[in-house]
Amino acid sequence: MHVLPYLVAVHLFLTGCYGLATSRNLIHAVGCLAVCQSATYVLLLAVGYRDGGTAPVFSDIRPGSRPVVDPVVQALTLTDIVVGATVTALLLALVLQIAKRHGTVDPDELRELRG
Amino acid sequence: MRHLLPLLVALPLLGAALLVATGRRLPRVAVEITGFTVCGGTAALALVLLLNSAPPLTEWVGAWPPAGRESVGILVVGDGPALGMATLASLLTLAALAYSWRYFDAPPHGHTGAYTALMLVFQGAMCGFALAGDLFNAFVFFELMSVVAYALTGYRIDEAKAVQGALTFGIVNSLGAYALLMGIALLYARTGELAMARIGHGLDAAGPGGPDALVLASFVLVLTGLLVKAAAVPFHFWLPDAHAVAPTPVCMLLSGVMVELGAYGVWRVYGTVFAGPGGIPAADLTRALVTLGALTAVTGAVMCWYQRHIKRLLAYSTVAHTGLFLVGLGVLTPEADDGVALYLLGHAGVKAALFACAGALLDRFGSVDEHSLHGRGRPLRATGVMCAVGALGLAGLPPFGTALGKAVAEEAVGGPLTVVYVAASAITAGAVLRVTARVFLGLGPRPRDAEYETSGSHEEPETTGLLSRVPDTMTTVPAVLLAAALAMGVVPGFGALVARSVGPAGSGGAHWTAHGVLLGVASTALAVALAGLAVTRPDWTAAPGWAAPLRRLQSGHVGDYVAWLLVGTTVLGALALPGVLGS
Amino acid sequence: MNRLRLWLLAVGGAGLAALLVAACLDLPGFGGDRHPYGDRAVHASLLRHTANTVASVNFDQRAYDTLGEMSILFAAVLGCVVLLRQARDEHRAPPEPAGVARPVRRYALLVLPVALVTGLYVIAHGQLSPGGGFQGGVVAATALHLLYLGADYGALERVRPLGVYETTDALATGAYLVLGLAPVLAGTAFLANTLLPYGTFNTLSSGGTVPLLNAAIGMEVASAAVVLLAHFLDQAVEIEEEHGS
Amino acid sequence: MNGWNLAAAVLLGAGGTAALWGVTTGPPARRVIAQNMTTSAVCPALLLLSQGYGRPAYVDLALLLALLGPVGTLVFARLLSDDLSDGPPSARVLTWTAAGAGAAVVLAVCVAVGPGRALVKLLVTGALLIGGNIIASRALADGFQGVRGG
Amino acid sequence: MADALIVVALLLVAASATAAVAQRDPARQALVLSFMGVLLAALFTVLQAPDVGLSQLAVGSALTPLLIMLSVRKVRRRGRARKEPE
Repeated sequence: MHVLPYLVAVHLFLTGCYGLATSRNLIHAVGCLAVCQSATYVLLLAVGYRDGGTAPVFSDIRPGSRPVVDPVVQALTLTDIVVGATVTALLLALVLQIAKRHGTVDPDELRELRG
Repeated sequence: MRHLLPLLVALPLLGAALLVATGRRLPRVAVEITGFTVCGGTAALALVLLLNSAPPLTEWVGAWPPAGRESVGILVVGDGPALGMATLASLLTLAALAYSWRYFDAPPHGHTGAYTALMLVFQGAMCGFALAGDLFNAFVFFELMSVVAYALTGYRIDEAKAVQGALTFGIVNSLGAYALLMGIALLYARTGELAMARIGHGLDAAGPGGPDALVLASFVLVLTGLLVKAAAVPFHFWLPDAHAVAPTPVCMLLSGVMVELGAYGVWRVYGTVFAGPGGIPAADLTRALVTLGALTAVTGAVMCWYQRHIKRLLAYSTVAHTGLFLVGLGVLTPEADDGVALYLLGHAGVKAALFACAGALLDRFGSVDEHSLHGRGRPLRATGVMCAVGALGLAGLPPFGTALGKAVAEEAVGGPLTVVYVAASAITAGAVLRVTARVFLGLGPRPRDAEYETSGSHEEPETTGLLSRVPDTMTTVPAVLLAAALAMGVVPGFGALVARSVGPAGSGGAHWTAHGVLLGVASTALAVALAGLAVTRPDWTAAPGWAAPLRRLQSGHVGDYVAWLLVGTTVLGALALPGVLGS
Repeated sequence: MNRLRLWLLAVGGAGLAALLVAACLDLPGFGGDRHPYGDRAVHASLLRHTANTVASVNFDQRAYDTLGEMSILFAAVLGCVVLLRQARDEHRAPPEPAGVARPVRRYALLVLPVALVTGLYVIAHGQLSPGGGFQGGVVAATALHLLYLGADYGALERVRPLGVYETTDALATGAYLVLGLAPVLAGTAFLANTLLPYGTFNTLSSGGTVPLLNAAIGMEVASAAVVLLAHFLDQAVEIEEEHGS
Repeated sequence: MNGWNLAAAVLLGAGGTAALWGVTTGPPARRVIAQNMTTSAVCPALLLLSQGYGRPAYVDLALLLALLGPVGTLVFARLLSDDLSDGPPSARVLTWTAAGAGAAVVLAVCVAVGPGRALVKLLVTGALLIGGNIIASRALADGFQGVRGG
Repeated sequence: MADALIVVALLLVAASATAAVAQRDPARQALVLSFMGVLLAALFTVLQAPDVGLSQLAVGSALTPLLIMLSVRKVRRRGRARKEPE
């Protein structure tokens, strides 16, 4: 249990990389990139967790009544999620243009830039 | 004064927001004047701050000054190198905007301000990254810089190569950015801090016995992100694909300053985070950076020589030169840092000018292919002269700023690494001279086509139709940039000024030495000889068999590049491993 | 599949995996009690009367990061506008109206207002309870697209003057920047939360500039998401290539 | 660990595993149904968690999922209509079971919370969850037959 | 015992990520990704990060699948339009 969340993050990152490298469809590759990124969410939040803690939100509990987890990593993860969504959108836009100009979304068939 | 530091980010962003909000109604001239004013104003502010940067300015954004030693705010650092990079980025953006004055194809319907706004956001992002004193903040601006760069690279959506290059750029750089973020998370887990200097303290306090696997992994991951940006071998594959296809003004920024910001990031992060006793020992960093840097320089130079697509050739020359910068930064001496800083400034001017010349060819002839342009450039006398001058600057002919920087760095790295410097600069400059001789003078026979290569013919020009003559802005801008690169070496005291900005400890300033001048002249002579040989005896310098596998590695397949990225992290880990085992 | 790539992948993946697993074993155990920055952030948030500490970190202590995040979204939308513009060899074909089962249509029209209100609620309560400008903005933008799902694209286009959303996107970005610049004019740091009173703890107006920045982000995200989806929808539904070209 | 959390763990574990199995195997129609069932499993689990942790603020998550989950399913129903038209999926038993389970959970949490503003939010969540679930199943079965243009 | 919840959520996320990579067809992958988005939100809830969970729900359950499916549709529609004239 001490390292399981970290190992899951590592697993997510490497699985995503494997998918990216072996992908035969660029839309699929963008999805794999999203999997890679979810590794960073899991790692960040796992780092900030505190046993027995609760969310650092004091609208329904009295400050100081319960231990709270780290709010900073949550803010970082929020930023990260926004980044992930926008990058996904931008890359998908590029994939659409590739489909138009090359007539394929299979990276094995893109033969314009070599050497 | 220090309160003005974040304005270097805020002003361009505000200008971009203004342009998008009003962009549909404004005529194009008004948009360009607005962009120019905002960009120029920011550049002036950066310059003023740079001149006031001793002692270094530091600002806690959000007015959270540290209580005791710790703060909850974000630190912005305005020291010499940071403001120097911000100024360079701003001035180069100004040059790129001037170059694209009335230059692009009609902007997207109803979005007259879009291109200029993207350039302004790019400027703000580069300034933000240069000034960041907080590791996560650096990641945010790193990502902003990347996102804008992807969009700008794919700007010409009618061009098949452009969208493919932009996607490769996007996937590889995003993956690098996520690696960087994983590294930041590991560092946060160990130290519980995000400000770079505090992380450094935390590492030293946590590990008096030296680094462990956690420090090594975070070092490798953070460096992976930054080296992907800096295009070090084997993270470099995206760069030629992206820089060769981006619109010319964007290329000027990408090659002139964005890639160099990756190298700057390595310098900044190592110096403030990993340099302490709890970090990575200096010997390991030197081993990693010098090995990868030398490999990068050699690979870049060899690949540069065998290109016929002129923009791609210039992109590989950027790879080679970034390798030289990394070698210089890797030896970790103040003299080498001064040399690299000067070299970087000079290189930015020269490389941007060369891209500008290639852009003029593209818009005049609809081609950037060395073979099909053979002899057709004769009428463009000014562009041809500037190409030749740029090549000499690239080779490091005194008294260019590049030559001064290169000489100082060569002296600092010493020994066999000097050979790498001379060879890489001579080969890349030789390639540019060869292109100049063939395209603008029509010398030699027309070379034969090879099998595995990217040709540069049949490209869409970036203007509305082919130009019948090259407009004044497109010749003035490279001329000014070359003059600036020359001035850096000629103006007395400039070297000393740069050295003072880089570090107060300082090396006493960068000076011309007989040894340095001699090496500069030698590499220029070598470049001229190579170019002459290539033009008169094309068969002697055609791609030999041993270069083919190297060229095949550049397959244009994003899966290959991702696999290489993973290999790169492993190599980086292996290179830095001895320090961890030894402690 | 290329054999070289698989070898590279195996070597690189194994190396990176070994490195990362070794690092994980050196990490402080999961659920540890040492979070110096986190504890300081909670303290600082309570000092400024912001009940949701995460909102305080996002919009007060590390508001500069959020500025970067917002700019990323802004730039990505601008990038998509540029990348998904109608190319020279394309034309627009208005889509045929789609047939949707009546219960689905009713559901969509019923849920649309609920979703909009929820989005606004999530934005407005950002500094108190979980949520905030980003989450609420996305919900509000998604709500609008129920019109596409429940009716057809034409219905969505009628309530979606794209230019207005693009302008709103830019204006909200500008508003965030102006809110950040105001303290500089007053002689203190960029994005300092010192100009407004901090209000009563756990009320809608608490936290100084936090609710204002939060609202700016909400507006920016909602209009950005609408513009983003609009361009993808245009591509998927309307824009066609000229045949035979 | 209290009973609420235990129930949430069981619901999440069993429902999540079943949904994952359904979403990764079989013909497209079955996958979309499994995707719809994800909402039906996770949303009640979130309600139980909010009760188990003693944090009424967490109900917002369940509310948002009850709102957006069916929207996500409608996206697939709309844009995958070509693949779904081969065999219109009918999962009446599953749909009503899920609706019943959701209703039971909402009811239990409502009883525990007692009257007040929180109760209203819970009821809205429950209504959205059950209504969305049924409508989404309906849309999968016959909602978008022959959509071509829009 | 609160750990049991975390373990369940973690394992499900890991399994769905593996499945998402293994599904080579983008439309099917989008289904798995949407499942994974919801599961990630549940994981964030048990890690006591409701703010993050909310944004993951907002992005992962409807927005990202919509973007991916629209791209898939565009690419497929192109494929059809190409084949028809032949």
